[in-house]
Amino acid sequence: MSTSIGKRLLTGNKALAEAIALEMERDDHVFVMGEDVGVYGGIFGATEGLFAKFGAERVRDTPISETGFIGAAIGAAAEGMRPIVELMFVDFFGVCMDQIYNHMAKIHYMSGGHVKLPMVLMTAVGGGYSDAAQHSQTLYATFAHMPGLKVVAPATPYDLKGMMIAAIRDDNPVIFMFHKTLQGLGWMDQLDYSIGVVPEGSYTVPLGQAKVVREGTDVTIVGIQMMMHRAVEAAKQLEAEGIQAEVIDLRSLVPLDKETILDSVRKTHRLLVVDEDYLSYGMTAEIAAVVAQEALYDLEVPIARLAVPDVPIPYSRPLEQAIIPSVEAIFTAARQLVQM
Amino acid sequence: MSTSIGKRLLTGNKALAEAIALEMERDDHVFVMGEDVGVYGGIFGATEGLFAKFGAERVRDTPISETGFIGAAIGAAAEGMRPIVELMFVDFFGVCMDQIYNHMAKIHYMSGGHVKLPMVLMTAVGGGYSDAAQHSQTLYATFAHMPGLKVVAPATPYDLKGMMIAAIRDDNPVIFMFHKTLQGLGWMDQLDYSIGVVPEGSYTVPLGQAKVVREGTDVTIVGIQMMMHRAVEAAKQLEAEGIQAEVIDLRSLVPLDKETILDSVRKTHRLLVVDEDYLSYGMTAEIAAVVAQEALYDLEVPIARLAVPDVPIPYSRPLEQAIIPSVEAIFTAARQLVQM
Amino acid sequence: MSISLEQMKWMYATMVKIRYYEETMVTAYAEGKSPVFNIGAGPVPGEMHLAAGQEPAAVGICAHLRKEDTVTAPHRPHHHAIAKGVDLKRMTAEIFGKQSGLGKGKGGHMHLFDPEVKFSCGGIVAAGIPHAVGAALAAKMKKKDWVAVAFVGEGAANSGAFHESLNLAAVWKLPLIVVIEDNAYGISVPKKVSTAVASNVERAKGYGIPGFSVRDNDPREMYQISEQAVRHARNGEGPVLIEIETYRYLGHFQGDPELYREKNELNKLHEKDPVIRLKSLLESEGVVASDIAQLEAQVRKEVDEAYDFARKSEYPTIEEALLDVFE
Amino acid sequence: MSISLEQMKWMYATMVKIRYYEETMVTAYAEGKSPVFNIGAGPVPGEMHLAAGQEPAAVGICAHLRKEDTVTAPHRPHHHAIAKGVDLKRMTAEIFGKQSGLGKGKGGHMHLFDPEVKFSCGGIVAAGIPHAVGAALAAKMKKKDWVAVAFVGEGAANSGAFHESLNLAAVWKLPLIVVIEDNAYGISVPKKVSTAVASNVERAKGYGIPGFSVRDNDPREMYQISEQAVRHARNGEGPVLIEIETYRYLGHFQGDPELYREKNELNKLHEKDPVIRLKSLLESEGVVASDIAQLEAQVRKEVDEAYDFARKSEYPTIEEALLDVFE
Ligand SMILES: Cc1ncc(C[n+]2csc(CCOP(=O)(O)OP(=O)(O)O)c2C)c(N)n1
Ligand SMILES: Cc1ncc(C[n+]2csc(CCOP(=O)(O)OP(=O)(O)O)c2C)c(N)n1
Ligand SMILES: [Mg+2]
Ligand SMILES: [Mg+2]
Repeated sequence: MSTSIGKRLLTGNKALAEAIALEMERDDHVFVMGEDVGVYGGIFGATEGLFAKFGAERVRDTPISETGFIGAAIGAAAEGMRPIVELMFVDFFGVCMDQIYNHMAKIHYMSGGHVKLPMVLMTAVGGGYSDAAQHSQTLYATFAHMPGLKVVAPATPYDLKGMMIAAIRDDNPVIFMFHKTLQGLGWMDQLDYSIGVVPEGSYTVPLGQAKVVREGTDVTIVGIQMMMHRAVEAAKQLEAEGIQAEVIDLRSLVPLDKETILDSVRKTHRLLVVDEDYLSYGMTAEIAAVVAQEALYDLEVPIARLAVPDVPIPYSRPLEQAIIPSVEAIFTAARQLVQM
Repeated sequence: MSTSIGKRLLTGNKALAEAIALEMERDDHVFVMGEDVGVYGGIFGATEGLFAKFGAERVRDTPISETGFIGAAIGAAAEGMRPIVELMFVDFFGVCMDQIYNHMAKIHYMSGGHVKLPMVLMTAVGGGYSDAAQHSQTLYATFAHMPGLKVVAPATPYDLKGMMIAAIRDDNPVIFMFHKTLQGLGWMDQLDYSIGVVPEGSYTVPLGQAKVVREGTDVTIVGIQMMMHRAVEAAKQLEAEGIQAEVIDLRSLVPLDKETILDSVRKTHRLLVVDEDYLSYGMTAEIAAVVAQEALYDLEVPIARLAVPDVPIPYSRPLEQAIIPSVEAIFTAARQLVQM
Repeated sequence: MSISLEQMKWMYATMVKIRYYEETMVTAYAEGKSPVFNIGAGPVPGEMHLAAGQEPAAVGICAHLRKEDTVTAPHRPHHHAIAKGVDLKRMTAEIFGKQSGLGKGKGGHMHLFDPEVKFSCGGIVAAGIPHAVGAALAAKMKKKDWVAVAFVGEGAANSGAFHESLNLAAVWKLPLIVVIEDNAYGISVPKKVSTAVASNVERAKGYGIPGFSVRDNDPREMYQISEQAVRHARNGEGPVLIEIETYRYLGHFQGDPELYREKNELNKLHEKDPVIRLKSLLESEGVVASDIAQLEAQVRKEVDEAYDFARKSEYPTIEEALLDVFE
Repeated sequence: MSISLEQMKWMYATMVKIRYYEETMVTAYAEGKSPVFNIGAGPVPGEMHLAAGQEPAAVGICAHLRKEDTVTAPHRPHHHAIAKGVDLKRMTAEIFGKQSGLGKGKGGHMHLFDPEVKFSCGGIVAAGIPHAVGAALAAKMKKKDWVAVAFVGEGAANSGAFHESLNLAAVWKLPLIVVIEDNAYGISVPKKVSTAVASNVERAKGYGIPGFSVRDNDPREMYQISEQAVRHARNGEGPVLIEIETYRYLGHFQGDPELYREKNELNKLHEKDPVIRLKSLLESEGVVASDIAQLEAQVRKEVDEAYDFARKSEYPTIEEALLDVFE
């Protein structure tokens, strides 16, 4: 599906905004709503430049009324519009979860498939910059646990653009999580992987496909977004010790690409799952369970899980840095698995 | 802790209401809030008789304003009151999840332990009686995934009373889930296990302890609330086939009693987890993952999971009955494990 | 702003249809639930919220609506659905959990979706208001003169979704009409225990929008005020709030012990029955008894056929449970 | 309803303290963030919402509060915390993420909890209002004449929590005062883009409660109206709403490019600076310059000491991260 890849580099946020702009040009029904998505361009830049290009009618600043405007996106989608609605931080989900969980996720099913909700709810996730307990979560599993929503969390500018276009074109409701620190914003930590090659035109990256981002034979490390990048760093260090780690970028939580994970585990016989979400009842559990169900005999050692250890995200830098899995923690856990 | 067990039989709802009454008598700070908890006695009878006994000041009917009154319970708890607040159906959590997730669960931590929130949020869970997609969920994992809340789900009148008293006395916020069909209400399916022996006085059942409700050597079945009861039924049928199933009533999702589960699996070498919640990213995943981490070498066959197969709860009776794990489904899954 | 005879007849016939539909449902719902009432038993299991007595709200405004206008309704949705013209057979089949239902039996009585006439409802109090805001927004963005109507109970007016929706619709000047059916209770809780103001029309001021009050469940007044409200919205002048004082004859749901109200209250309400009142009006306009009887017979037949269709339809096969999660 | 000189001096000193606290924070926050601004760097990382210019709201009402009265504040909480008498050293240490902080460094600038003076705040818009309702309820149930004050921005008045809280407090006649600080913006969104009415005082009518408006960031008017409001609540007459027109001198958070407002706007606001206005008032009451200077010096010293304390305190050890989840 992808067009020929050029050499143009974009930050995550610009890749996202470009995806939305392309779709807004292509289809009149696409529009954007959310707090500060207009002149401000979205607090995390996901709508940068859209207001100037498309105006206040199609790039709508909303009151602080998440139930109201996310519900309105549902109502508009039911009428054939294709809204992209931004929930500024995923942490705010609790003020509007009823609209997301009971309506956005279920109406298609409850209507026997007769009502379609082609909408995207995009939201910023992730911590690491001392934004504390109410502004640093990822909540991957909270959303992935409910049937009826596709839940994706791309990690590179290329995927951000391609998966956003795919999400907008998808006739199902999609939760699109972007990681704040992977947006490549000028006022955040400058990470190499928040900038990447992004082709100019339209292309899609299918929702629901994990990607082996680094091949290896000794241990499989599954991660998503920031944890995937850290896993790749850890894999480089592991290589120095002669350990070949295979790293999988999950990309989608729902649909979950079990095959890519199982294939890898069948090859490496060792599994480490890394998550920036809370440990218990989270993504690491689901991946571990799938493997324990479907590839148990392929496992040579117990499954390892690394995630936020069931505490709210603390503000103080040393505490926060300690509870979000680091490159070192991933390295150590993976090495332990191999040396078992 | 428990006093001598008498022969008095109570339904689940009366056991609950009695627990609350005893604590309200003992401690002035305990009070109840919620929709229809007053004259009506709670839609599922959890506050039956309390209004007549304690009056409108301590048994407060609220407007349909879950964010308002659950938030108010938080504010009152911070001032030393011990509110019990009812969310009528767990399915409505989305209109007030911010108060639960960002405040009730986190304030103790964010305040460095200086603010205590001794409160109980009790809520009705469960389906099976055709109440459709927005009134039949359990959402066990949705709540268990967030740090900072104890999450319990007792299955018998004895435990309902003892765990409710323990929850009220606990200085931490507790999510107390009762299962509608285990309340023993006159207008619901009459199940034997919704009535049970309950001693008269005060006693507590500790939060965070699973219970082996049936011993066996061939396979471990972990369930909670209705699924535990169905597992016991299935175990009886399995016995007829010469299979000895050990059944564990989880009782608490948080804290999770890993040891009881691991001990059992180390004995039976086979694990089936059964859940009335959605399959993916749910309780079955967490239990499976814990075992795959900590008792992998004890497993003789892959772990099996049985839960609602990632669809909203359908209304139509045959559909709903098909997607909630039945005694037969548990029986078949367990037998399969043993015959593997 | 007078009502034509045609419109009055439509209103009367529709009210009779609703009333008869609900009465028939009382019986159908009770089937299989005796001698011991069990909410999960019988051909119509689950919760059942009926609207007998509340017909004026639905017909008074739907009389002014077109197929392209949107209606969202709450947990007590039959009168709105019928007044908006939802396919009666498929609606009834849905309530019976059948494959031929609007939602193939997956939705149930609180979850009726008929995109043909832009009708939907749901079981979460006040949650349908934002959906109507979205429909109104879609109409505006598509440059159509369609309106959206959200029905809610007076209890719903205390929830956050109500407030957020009205403010949003007002700042965006959307063609939204919120109709509050004040039937005096939210389940067992009387309005004065739940609501800080006697009339929710007071709240319209907080959004700078017109608010209207309809007293005493009067279908004609509801019709007339709705006409203004719909015109206002259709003309692009922004949202409107209407609160109608109405009557709930039955329990909150079937099986409600109703300990919170005196039986006497109900007798008084029945004395002012809106169906009877509208019938008198028709008579006073010179419509002869046989014509009225014919109207009544016609809608009863429709209702009977719908129930018949529902009963004769098949249940979905269990494989159906796994379909329609995604497109 | 006149202000005693003592009170005026307290207000002035507290306003100066707040202003100086915020100005010092501007500098402290900028440390380690140049030449490239990085929100996560420096001794004070994370978001930083400062309240310079908004002092009148906080001091005008806190002048009437006791230690036992509760205050809940939003994401922009320093002025409220200082006016309520939160321990300045531990507050600052918290903002620096230190073990000696109010929350052992786990909370941060948006999560300051000082149960000693019944102060709390949080990062979710409007979420503190229900907490104040609960505190007011607790006061009532304990038969105390304590009141609870919830501060929010004008943007918060459009959220569901605002509506539910006011209705709840009104039906239960609770001693709650909601103070809306109208600083004209919710981040980049001007009030008229977000709010359907010019004044949120209109909304008080929807709860049958008194609503007051304070114009032009006037500390004296805020003091006087607050006196009435607190008396009303303390007397058991139920909740009150106050909206004060105030000024936000700095960006929504530090680092805000502020493309949504003209710099000119700020100059106009500074001309009417409330600290300067209150100083003139003190002077006109005959307080001599040296006394004023002494007041100022005193509070500056307190602030400097607090920052000093914070800087010299230790970070928590990483084991601390796992504590305090449960009792
Ligand atoms: C958010 C939410 N809270 C509570 C309920 C439970 N509930 C269903 S109907 C109802 C009462 C609604 O009262 P009202 O809005 O007056 O409508 P009525 O039933 O009188 O038609 C309640 C509390 C719900 N469905 N959703
Ligand atoms: C529920 C919720 N939605 C959005 C946000 C993001 N946010 C933080 S402050 C703010 C603006 C608040 O505006 P206002 O209430 O006027 O307060 P001000 O910042 O002007 O003091 C927003 C949108 C949030 N914290 N919580
Ligand atoms: Mg009502
Ligand atoms: Mg503001």
